[in-house]
Amino acid sequence: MEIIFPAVNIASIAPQLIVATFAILALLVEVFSKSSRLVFATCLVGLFVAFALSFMQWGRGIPYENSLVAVDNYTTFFNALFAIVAIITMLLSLGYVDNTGIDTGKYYPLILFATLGMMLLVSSMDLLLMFLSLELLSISMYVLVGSQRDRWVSSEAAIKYILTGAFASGFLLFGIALVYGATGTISFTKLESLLSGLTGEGLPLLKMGVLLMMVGLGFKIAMVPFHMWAPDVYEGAPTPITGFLSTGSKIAAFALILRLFNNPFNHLFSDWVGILWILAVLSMTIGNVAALLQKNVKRMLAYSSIAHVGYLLVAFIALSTRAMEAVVLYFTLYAIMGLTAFGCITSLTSGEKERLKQEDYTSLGYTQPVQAVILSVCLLSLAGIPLTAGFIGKFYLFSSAVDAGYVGLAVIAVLNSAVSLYYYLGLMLRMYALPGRFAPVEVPVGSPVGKIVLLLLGFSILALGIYPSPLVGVVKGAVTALSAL
Amino acid sequence: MVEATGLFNKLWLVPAIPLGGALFNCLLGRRVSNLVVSIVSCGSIGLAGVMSLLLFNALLKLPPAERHIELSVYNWIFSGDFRVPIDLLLDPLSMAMITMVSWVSFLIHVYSVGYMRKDESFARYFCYLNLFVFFMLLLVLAGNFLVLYIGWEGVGLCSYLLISFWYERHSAASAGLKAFVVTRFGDFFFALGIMLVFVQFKSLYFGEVFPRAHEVLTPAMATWIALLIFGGAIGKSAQVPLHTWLPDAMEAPTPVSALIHAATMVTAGVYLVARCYPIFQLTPTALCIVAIVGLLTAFISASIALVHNDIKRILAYSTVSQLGHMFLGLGVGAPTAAIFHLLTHAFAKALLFLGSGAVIQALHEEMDIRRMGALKGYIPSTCWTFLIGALAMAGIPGFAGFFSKDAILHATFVNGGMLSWLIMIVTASFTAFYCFRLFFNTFFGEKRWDSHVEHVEHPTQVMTIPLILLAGLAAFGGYMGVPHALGGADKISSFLAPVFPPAHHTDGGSPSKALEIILMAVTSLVALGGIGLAYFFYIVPGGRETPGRLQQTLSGVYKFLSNGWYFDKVYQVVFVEPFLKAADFFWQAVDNSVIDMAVRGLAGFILRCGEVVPKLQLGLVRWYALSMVVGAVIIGYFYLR
Amino acid sequence: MITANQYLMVGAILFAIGVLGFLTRRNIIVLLMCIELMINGAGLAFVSFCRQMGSLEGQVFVLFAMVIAAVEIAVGLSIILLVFRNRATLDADEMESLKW
Amino acid sequence: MENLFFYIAAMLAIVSASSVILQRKVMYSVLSLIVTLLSVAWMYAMLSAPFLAVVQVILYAGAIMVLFLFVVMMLKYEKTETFRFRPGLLWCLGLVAAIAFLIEIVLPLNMTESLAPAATALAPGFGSIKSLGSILYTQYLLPIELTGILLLVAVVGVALLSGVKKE
Repeated sequence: MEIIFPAVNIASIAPQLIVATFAILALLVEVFSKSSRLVFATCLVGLFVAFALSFMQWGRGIPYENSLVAVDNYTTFFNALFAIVAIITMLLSLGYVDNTGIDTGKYYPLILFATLGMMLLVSSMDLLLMFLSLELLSISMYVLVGSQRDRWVSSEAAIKYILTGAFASGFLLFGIALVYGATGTISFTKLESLLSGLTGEGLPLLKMGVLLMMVGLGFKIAMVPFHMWAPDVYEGAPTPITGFLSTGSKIAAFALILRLFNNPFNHLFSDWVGILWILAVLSMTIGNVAALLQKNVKRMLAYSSIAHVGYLLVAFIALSTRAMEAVVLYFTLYAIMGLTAFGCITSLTSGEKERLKQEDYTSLGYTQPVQAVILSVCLLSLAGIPLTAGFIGKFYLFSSAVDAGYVGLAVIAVLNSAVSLYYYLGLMLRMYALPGRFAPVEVPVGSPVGKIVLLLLGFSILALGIYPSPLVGVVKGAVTALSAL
Repeated sequence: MVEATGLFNKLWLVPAIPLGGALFNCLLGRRVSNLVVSIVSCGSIGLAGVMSLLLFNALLKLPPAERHIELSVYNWIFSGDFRVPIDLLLDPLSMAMITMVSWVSFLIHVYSVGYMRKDESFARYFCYLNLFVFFMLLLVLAGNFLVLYIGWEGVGLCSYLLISFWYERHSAASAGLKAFVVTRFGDFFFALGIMLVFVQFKSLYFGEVFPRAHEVLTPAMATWIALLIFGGAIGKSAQVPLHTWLPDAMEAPTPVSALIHAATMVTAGVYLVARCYPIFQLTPTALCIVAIVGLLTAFISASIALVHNDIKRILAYSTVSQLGHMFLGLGVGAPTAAIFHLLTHAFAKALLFLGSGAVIQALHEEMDIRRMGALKGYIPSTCWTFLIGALAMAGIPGFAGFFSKDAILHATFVNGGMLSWLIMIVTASFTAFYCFRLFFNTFFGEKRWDSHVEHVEHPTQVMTIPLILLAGLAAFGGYMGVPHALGGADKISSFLAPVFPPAHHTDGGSPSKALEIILMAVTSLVALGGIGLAYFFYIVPGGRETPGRLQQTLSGVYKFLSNGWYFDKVYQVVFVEPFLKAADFFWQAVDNSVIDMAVRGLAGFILRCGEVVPKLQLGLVRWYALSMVVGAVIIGYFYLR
Repeated sequence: MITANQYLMVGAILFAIGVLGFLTRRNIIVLLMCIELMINGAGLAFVSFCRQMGSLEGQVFVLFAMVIAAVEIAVGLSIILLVFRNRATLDADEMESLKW
Repeated sequence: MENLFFYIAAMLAIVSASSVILQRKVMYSVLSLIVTLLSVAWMYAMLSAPFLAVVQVILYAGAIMVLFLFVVMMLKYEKTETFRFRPGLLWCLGLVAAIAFLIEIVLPLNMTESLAPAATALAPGFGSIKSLGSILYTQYLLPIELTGILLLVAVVGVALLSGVKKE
């Protein structure tokens, strides 16, 4: 028997390959050089090259008949997005990791591995590759969450994350098994062609499989009722990793869900509408309500990120092209907002002392003006105040839901946004509360690189709130690839 | 409609450059020296000004019918078929406005460099000021109602920020708040008007609303929309009865008063009505109301200005009065005259305010004209430029204000009737009188300064040069609109004519040259009479006692005027106190029972949930796993059913 | 005759036992082992489907699932060691400083 | 005969799996798990997956369980055993939920409803090293490479977590 090796088109997965190569290269650098700066530089270069490559790939989709990897605008868009998210995470980590007992030589390569997992997750066209890249992402994240070895909360977050995460991926695996059993294939394209002919009640086996897969993926995006791990893990993880987790990891899994329900499982979606309707309401409400009185800022933002999943689901339910555009646009905007919010907390760390409590933020506007201003912009944006990116994002989300006839859901979402104002503006007002008789004098904290990155992020929140059209155009291009399959 | 080409494609630069300046000053202003801040802020406005001149030149080369350029900069939101584009519109009206706004702003910026040189918050000041210019340019260049509204609210915000710029002063903070609340009251109507426009036209785009206005709108609907829009204009342009905020707004630094509360922002209301003129033309009722409000405002505030002693408040009331003139012009069907007056008034009033700023600084923050005098010898350049401003304001033939005011008065006589013309003649005499009362009291007579003024501070070069340039504009700016009756070409009218369809207004060709010349002569004589009276009262030796005696004999009138016709008092009695009482009553009676239970109950319930819900996070792994499994089971039950 | 369906049932039961153990036990090492049970249940399901349909993809999947299991266990056990070093406990119920 | 083998293997698997979660001592759980894994390997063999069965024994029952045993023995023995069985509310809820879940997943399990046609006869060499290898290294080349990276991540991760540092 002769084995014919497949013709591998290296160029098609160039960004992913570059990320993997540079991660391994960085590990080698770590072994042979003592400088963790060099490791950092290697990783950064790799991400920039990957970003540039995905930039060049834009608009040059490769048709995929039997390929495991989709190379289309959707993938390319997310490759670029994840590269940027990873770059920002790394730059924000600078200074923070050195003070908090993290082994930087392995920390940065692991960020790259997690990024690789995200990229492959969004580009996978096969349940096997999907499962493997999800695991690559998750396992890198487990380690990163626990990377502050000397802090108990970090270890506790890591053990909670890996236990619940592995539990969830068990569900995912069993779900995949049932889907495979019901259809006899694990390829998205074949699944789609098989399922498009499906009529009537549908197969219980298949439905069960999709349900269990949604448990596993719902865990990843922290959707109610699979959200419970999120506040604990977000609180315990090193702050830059919290940002990474709440943006990159969540977006990757959600982007995959988008692809799943647009292509292979499109015909099963009608059964999910009612369920997702309720889950969206629950996610928004539980997230926002639980955030109301949080004393810990990281935990508050964690709950708010659960609420944001709810907002995303509001549009996702519509599953129209317009809704997909809205969701992908919101991914991008939420990535910026999440990174900014957690980046500000990172940047406010002095030595080992982190500002986690609400009290630590009293009158911050007078002692640490730069971070306070950026955090305020970010909070306004998260709350969806006009002229910020968050408003544009929410406008698109809710209007596409209304457009598809889910007026009630959109109303609930708007009411939830109103509730969320309480805690976002509460924190903001706290930062600008007048200091007491003796204004505290503080040395400005935060690494200069981090501050510059934060300034850029804050600026882009405003810029995208005023002039979102270019981004919207790009997002439209990305989503066409999704529906063209 | 002409698509933007060539230079017109760069139209967006006009507002964008000041925005860039504002961003620079906001982000880096505190890091760099004041010199850099001044160069950036003045330079950005100057560039915008140059840009507007280039555009002006390009626009003049087009045939008049094609002077209507639209530029859709980008779509702010486009989701499905819902679009919110950022449209700009350049036509003679907005052209005239941006040229005036950018250049007057430029001069005031330059002046501010000198005026604010010692202030700690130099960069903050210029950041606000540049931002204001951005919003103002956006407002006048807007091509749809939404952009206009953004600019409208933006200038309001900047005005509020600048009024309470010295926020340590209680009066400044409360004046800012008053301006904010009162103008917001007007804005509420404006927003309603915009919504009504959207409901009627399914569009906010000027190019779709105005040409179709006479088809779509019934007269009643046109009246409603026009009145709602005019409500916004009343608030912003400080017309009776919402004029009370403007005198208080004088807490702002004087250049701000010159820029925002005299030359530009307060004229936005006039601009708005002029912009929406196609709608107003459909409804004689609304035009009549505009005219009446304008007439009343012009008269009432001119009368108040007669007796005030605070130099800036006199000018503020004068501004309100002149804005009234403009609305009267709009109301009696002479929009070009109104816009003409808007321009000449901007020059003259900016000049007067800047001059008063120099006076105030010279005497170390002294604002009471009773404690001034004899400054001619100390700050002569200010004195002579102030004189030109006062002459222009009083409407002395040859100066800018004369031509524009005359155009309005003429239209009033023709369309508004004898009575209103007579009122305006009286107002003209008031105007001339208070301008020169101010002038003579400030610069002539004997020294009446406070003892603490040891030396008079001289304005620096950067302050004087804008004064001189503005004086030039105030003196000669009127020649762009010399009426046909005097053998002029009335260029401004023919320039603005494409914006206002000629069929409905009458200020172009006059029925009789002789009548126009007679009217002019009457106005001029009345103005000269006012000046003469002021001269007699304040310069002629012994005349000084006359005002005092008058004050005693007419003490009722005097009190009535100096209290500003009791507007604030009436508001206090009619609105504020009953409101507070009612609120008190409701607090006692209703709040405890119904509303309390509803509002606080709901809010309290949500907050209680905020306590309970997170308690569901037990922190236990198996609890989290349990919630997943239970979730899966419940979802599965409904899904597989 | 034993059909592949019955193997599938065994797989499902193994999976459910894993879930049950995960929900009721407190020792974190046992929790990891419960996850192993779940993965094996899924593996059995895969292989029985393969047998039924005569396709190999399921077997390939199981092979990869084993690798994943190995990796998860390796990382999981090292996190357990980390936890044990910090708190000297393996009781999942004692890891509740992060809550509410 | 095959029936008997199946029943023995199934019984063994279920009983030992129950033992995993019922044993109080972790060591016994580990040993029970090994039995489960071996009986699963047995079933793999009966399901025409000989290669998988071998890998299951070598990789799973061999390598992974040794890792477990190693960790269990490394940690102080009494520390791993001290907490007593306390069936609380959560425990009962867990039991109910797991049983409900079992019922829910078992009910729809019916292969005959599959969209894929049942194979009449298996190809010769089905499930052998050769057949698996030829599909692994052609169609699933990328996942194989990814597996390498996954193992690398595991190594790096363990090194990061256990504090292996350069001197």
